Amino acid sequence: MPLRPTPEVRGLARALAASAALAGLLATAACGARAGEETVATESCVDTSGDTVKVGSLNSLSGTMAISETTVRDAIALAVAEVNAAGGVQGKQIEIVAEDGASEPTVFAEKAEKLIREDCVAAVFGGWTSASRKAMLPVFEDNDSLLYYPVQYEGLEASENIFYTGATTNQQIIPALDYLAETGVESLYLVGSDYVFPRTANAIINAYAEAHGIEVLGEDYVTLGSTEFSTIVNQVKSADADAVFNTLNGDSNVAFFREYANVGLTAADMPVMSVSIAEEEVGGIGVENIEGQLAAWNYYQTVESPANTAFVEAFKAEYGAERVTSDPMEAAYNSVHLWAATVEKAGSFAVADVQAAADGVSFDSPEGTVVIDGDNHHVTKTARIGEIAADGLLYTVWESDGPIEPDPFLEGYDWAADLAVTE
Amino acid sequence: MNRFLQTRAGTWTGFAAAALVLFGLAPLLLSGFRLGLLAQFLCYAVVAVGIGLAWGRGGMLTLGQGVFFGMGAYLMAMHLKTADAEFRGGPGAVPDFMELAGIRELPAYWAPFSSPAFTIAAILVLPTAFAVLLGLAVFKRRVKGAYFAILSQALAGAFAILLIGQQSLGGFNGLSRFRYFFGFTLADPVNQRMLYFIAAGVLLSVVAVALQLRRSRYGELLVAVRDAEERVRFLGYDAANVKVVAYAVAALFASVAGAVFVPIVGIISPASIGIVPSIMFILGVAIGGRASLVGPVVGALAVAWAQTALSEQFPSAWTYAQGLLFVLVIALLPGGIASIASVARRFPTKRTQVEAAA
Amino acid sequence: MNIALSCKDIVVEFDGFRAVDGVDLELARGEVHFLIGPNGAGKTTLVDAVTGLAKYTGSVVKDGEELRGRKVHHIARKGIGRTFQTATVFEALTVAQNLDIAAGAGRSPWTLLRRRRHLPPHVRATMERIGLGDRADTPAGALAHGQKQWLEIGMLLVGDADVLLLDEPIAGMGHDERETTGRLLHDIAADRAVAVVEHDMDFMRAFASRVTVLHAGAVLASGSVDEVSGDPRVQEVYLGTAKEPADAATA
Amino acid sequence: MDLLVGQLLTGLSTGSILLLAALGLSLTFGQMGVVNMAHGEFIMAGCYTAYVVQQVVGDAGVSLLIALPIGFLVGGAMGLVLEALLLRRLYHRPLDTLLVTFGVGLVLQQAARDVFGAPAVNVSVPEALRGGVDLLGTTVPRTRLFIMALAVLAVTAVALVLRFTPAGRRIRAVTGNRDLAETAGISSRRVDAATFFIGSGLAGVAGVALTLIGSTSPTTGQSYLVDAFLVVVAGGLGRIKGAVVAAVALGALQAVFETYSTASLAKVGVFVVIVVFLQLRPQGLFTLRTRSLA
Repeated sequence: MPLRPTPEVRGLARALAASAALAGLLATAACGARAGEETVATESCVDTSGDTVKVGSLNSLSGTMAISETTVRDAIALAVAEVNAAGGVQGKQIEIVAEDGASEPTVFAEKAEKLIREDCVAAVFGGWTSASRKAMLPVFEDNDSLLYYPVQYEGLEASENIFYTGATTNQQIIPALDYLAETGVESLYLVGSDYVFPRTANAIINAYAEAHGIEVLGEDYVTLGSTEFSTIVNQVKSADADAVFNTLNGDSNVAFFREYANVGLTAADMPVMSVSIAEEEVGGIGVENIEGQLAAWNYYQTVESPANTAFVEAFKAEYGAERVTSDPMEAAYNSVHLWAATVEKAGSFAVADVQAAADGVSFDSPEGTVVIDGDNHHVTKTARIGEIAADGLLYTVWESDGPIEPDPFLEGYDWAADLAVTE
Repeated sequence: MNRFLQTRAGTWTGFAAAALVLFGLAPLLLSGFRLGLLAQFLCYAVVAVGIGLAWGRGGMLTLGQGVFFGMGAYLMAMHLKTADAEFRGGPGAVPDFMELAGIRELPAYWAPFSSPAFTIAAILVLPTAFAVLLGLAVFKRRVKGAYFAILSQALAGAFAILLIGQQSLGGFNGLSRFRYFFGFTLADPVNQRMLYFIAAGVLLSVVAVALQLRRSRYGELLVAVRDAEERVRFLGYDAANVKVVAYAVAALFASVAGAVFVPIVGIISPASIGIVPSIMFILGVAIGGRASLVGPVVGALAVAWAQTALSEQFPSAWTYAQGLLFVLVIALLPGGIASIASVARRFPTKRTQVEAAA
Repeated sequence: MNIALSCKDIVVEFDGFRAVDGVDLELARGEVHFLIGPNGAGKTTLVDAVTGLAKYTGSVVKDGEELRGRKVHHIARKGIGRTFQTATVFEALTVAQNLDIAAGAGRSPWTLLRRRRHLPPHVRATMERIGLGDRADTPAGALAHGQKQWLEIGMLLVGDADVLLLDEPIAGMGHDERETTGRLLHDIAADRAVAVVEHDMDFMRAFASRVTVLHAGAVLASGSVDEVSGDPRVQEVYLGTAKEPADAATA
Repeated sequence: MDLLVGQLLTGLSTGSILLLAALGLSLTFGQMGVVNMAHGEFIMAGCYTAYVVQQVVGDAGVSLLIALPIGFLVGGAMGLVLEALLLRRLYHRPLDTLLVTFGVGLVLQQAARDVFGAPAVNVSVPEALRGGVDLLGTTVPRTRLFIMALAVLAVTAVALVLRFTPAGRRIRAVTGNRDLAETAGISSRRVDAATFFIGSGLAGVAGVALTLIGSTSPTTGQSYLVDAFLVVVAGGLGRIKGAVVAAVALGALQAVFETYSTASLAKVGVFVVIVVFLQLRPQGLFTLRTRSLA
């Protein structure tokens, strides 16, 4: 504070006007392309002249999502090490530039831009939440670069610049419904966290239910991270549906399953089909609270295949015997191998060449052979229903007849016609 | 130095130096990506100036600035989405994310946002009016201090939850994928630089407004209310009105910052405006010096920069650092960086202590 | 007598306890009116009631206008000013700024949003009058205890209060400062009504024009210093217990 | 009718959880004016205490009974350290205590992440508390009945301590009038430390109990904190009685809102109700010291 009245700055209004004018002047002087005009494309700065080529690994290492995404980071690192051990890509060793998305969409966008523009990576692997993917999408499109996204998601998206190696809805949710219908389920109760994936999933479930004569007895959402389930579980109990379809996320699952078990509901009376509970989450919920419940994924650690045996062994050798492998980890692991195979096929690291060569590229992955669909940039995947066993692992109780073609906009399902508009 | 800066010539020199750095040096020295990052940080700094006014000068610890930041951001994002949709599909077209969510008709409350003028007016008026109403409701009833802080924090939590539930506002994913900004292609690096200049201009203007408010009689009155609200009331002032003005101005600043933030960063989602982001706004202000004018700006920039620079190498160390910064700065250096000079000059007069302690 | 403020049958109740129980009081311009009484007699509570801080029944009329139920700042604008037991000034602001704020309750928003170019003349004059003429740029927090109390009185003066309710204005002052304060009170009482809540009997004897003694929330006696001192009931409940006035002062 | 009874029960059980989380806050915030944002992390520390004890002891029932007093000591000790190292110098700056303790909370959270790992850990529910009891047409899990009982016990214990022990009387004296109590020879320093010990200890107890129904992860405490503060704000300054009423009212409100709208809107609804409530009863929320406004 001034100790005595100081001379007045009479022209503060003028100062304001001056800075505004200055900003305006510079802004207009610096005008770029307007809507509809051709933009000067940003030149890719990827350097392929040396012995190495860089790729980005962008995962949340801090914040609420770190728990899940660090596992994906490990899987990416494992795959890169394997590719390097096998002689690299186009004879070049791959070097990982790791970044922290900090569980915030804006940070994902910022770091993606840094990886592309400052580190000049040939491709980026990572992302988990849909929010982080949506935040990164324009960055990859504007800078014409590539993202490999490894998590099952709500579908309804297909970007030239993203390869989706996790399941879309017709590879996870619809098979789960098929399975429930096969086992005689005639009524469902839907419980989910309040965000895009559960809402989209439940829209699909409602449409499916209507077409297949299944009654939906209730649909409840809780805020992300909520741990108060007494009202909802009581409503579930009194609704007495044949099964519950659970799209809750994170810690909410812990509170939900504890409450569920405590009011006396069991997998035998009212099974819960979950789409976000993998090997990693079972420990926190407590096996005794969730034993016998169902999950829908494409991969479990217990899948029996030579490729998976090798994957699990390699992973445990690298990161410790107590670690488990899960679906998103496997999809991330696949994504690195798929990228490497595509680059080999294209004979080039250039984005356009990779995009052009992608169709039909395949990899013998732990879950079975996956093949890239060049039209929508998703991959074929085998759907599996798993049951949670006393050892905390999930065991396949049902699997689809071979890999399912990806259909992110559900164009192949008549009952889904009203759900989404094709882009 | 301080004395000089308080003279008219000093003020102009300060502004000229800041303008030189922001408009001259930074664009010259920084790559396009780094400049974009700086533009984002400048938005945080704008919020910080408002917090400095409300908290440092007015004693209102607003733990809910994310609400106003979010309002400005969402209002701007709504315009960008409708404009994009119109550009592709003609008037009344539905933005892409709504199509995906199965919304076929543009909701009525979206329609006016196709107008740029309406959008800008809304960004300036809506959050400010909301702050005035809320401020009157709270301050007239003499809810203050920690109670106010907790209420404002709960408000930020409630607001984020409300937004997550609104599918017609993008829900948890928020709004993203903007192509044009008032007709300019956002992908063009030249236009990105233009956005940076806008952010810099906004920051300078906001600092100028805050400076005038501080030096005016109102600024003295605000400090008086902060230090002894009841005394002010017994002098015949309605102290609540005094507080409402500062609160509303801080809300306005945050809203404008949010509006500029959206085209720069390309996304706004509830994750950027909830309880934790709101309290993180405070960290920069506390470090820089809550009661000073430039302190909050410097603090906000420093914290944002440190976060970017440190978090990638040491994600866990950064969380510790954040926590310890809160503890050490506020417990030991309540005047922030701005007070180091006076502390070092072994000049810890009552004045600085009192100001800092408020 | 020129009555400035008239209180009738004031009752203040806290959770069933009557802190002020039917007090009538008139304050006249030109008088320094002392309110005395033992701790808990209801002196400060009475001041709280008049200034709008405590809810009460009864009536407070200033210049023909009923003040009950008005808000604190409305009552202050009607020209009723008060000080507090602990001097309450704006410690971060200078003496000049303190007084300028106190003088400005009626300023327009436009004036408020501009800078103060120079001190209004009556503010400067008051600053001289309270003996702080050379301390204009001193932060109020750096003033001596007694100076803060003078500043607080000065703040009421520049705000054009003509009923001043002063709560222990000489608490903690030395002898000389008390004398100065006493003379200041008489000086300002020339065209104002001044009420002083005080424990210090010597000070009261020296400067009171009129004394009202409160006991257990009610008026025990009222009149000149001599009348009150001679009242046996007063001696019994109050003065009688305080053989040494200094005890009362520090109680 | 059944629905109404069900909601009432849900409200009671939600309310008792809120109350357990808020009771310690009501002491430290209401009676000392310290806004302890690390209270949530003290609750989290209680959760991990239950986890560690169970790892050592094995039997879920025995370990729960042992963990409750240990949780109290762990929470209390953390509170004592916090009070002695930091808060003591900040008593006249309540807003600063808020920010400082927020920083402490961040550090504790990250420490928990580094020690116990980011994934939630499992604390098993004792056999005796599994399953539910049919009450008035709805099933109430035994764990919730246990928490209700614990909440009643904790409130009673706090009330008794405040009323009948010398330490409690001193706490009440300092709350009532700090200066007067000091002149009466009560060391407000020691009383503050004692208050903080008890308040933080209650957070530890709450943490142990909450492992029965919720998850145990580094962010566990955060999810309870804002609601707990709202309970204290709505309940009024330093009033244990107010906190009890507010907790149950907010719990019931939440349950009713949740039944008739979505859980998300319920949160917003509760906030609106509190702001409106403040309009009607602001005097429940602040006390003005009339003799001195400094």
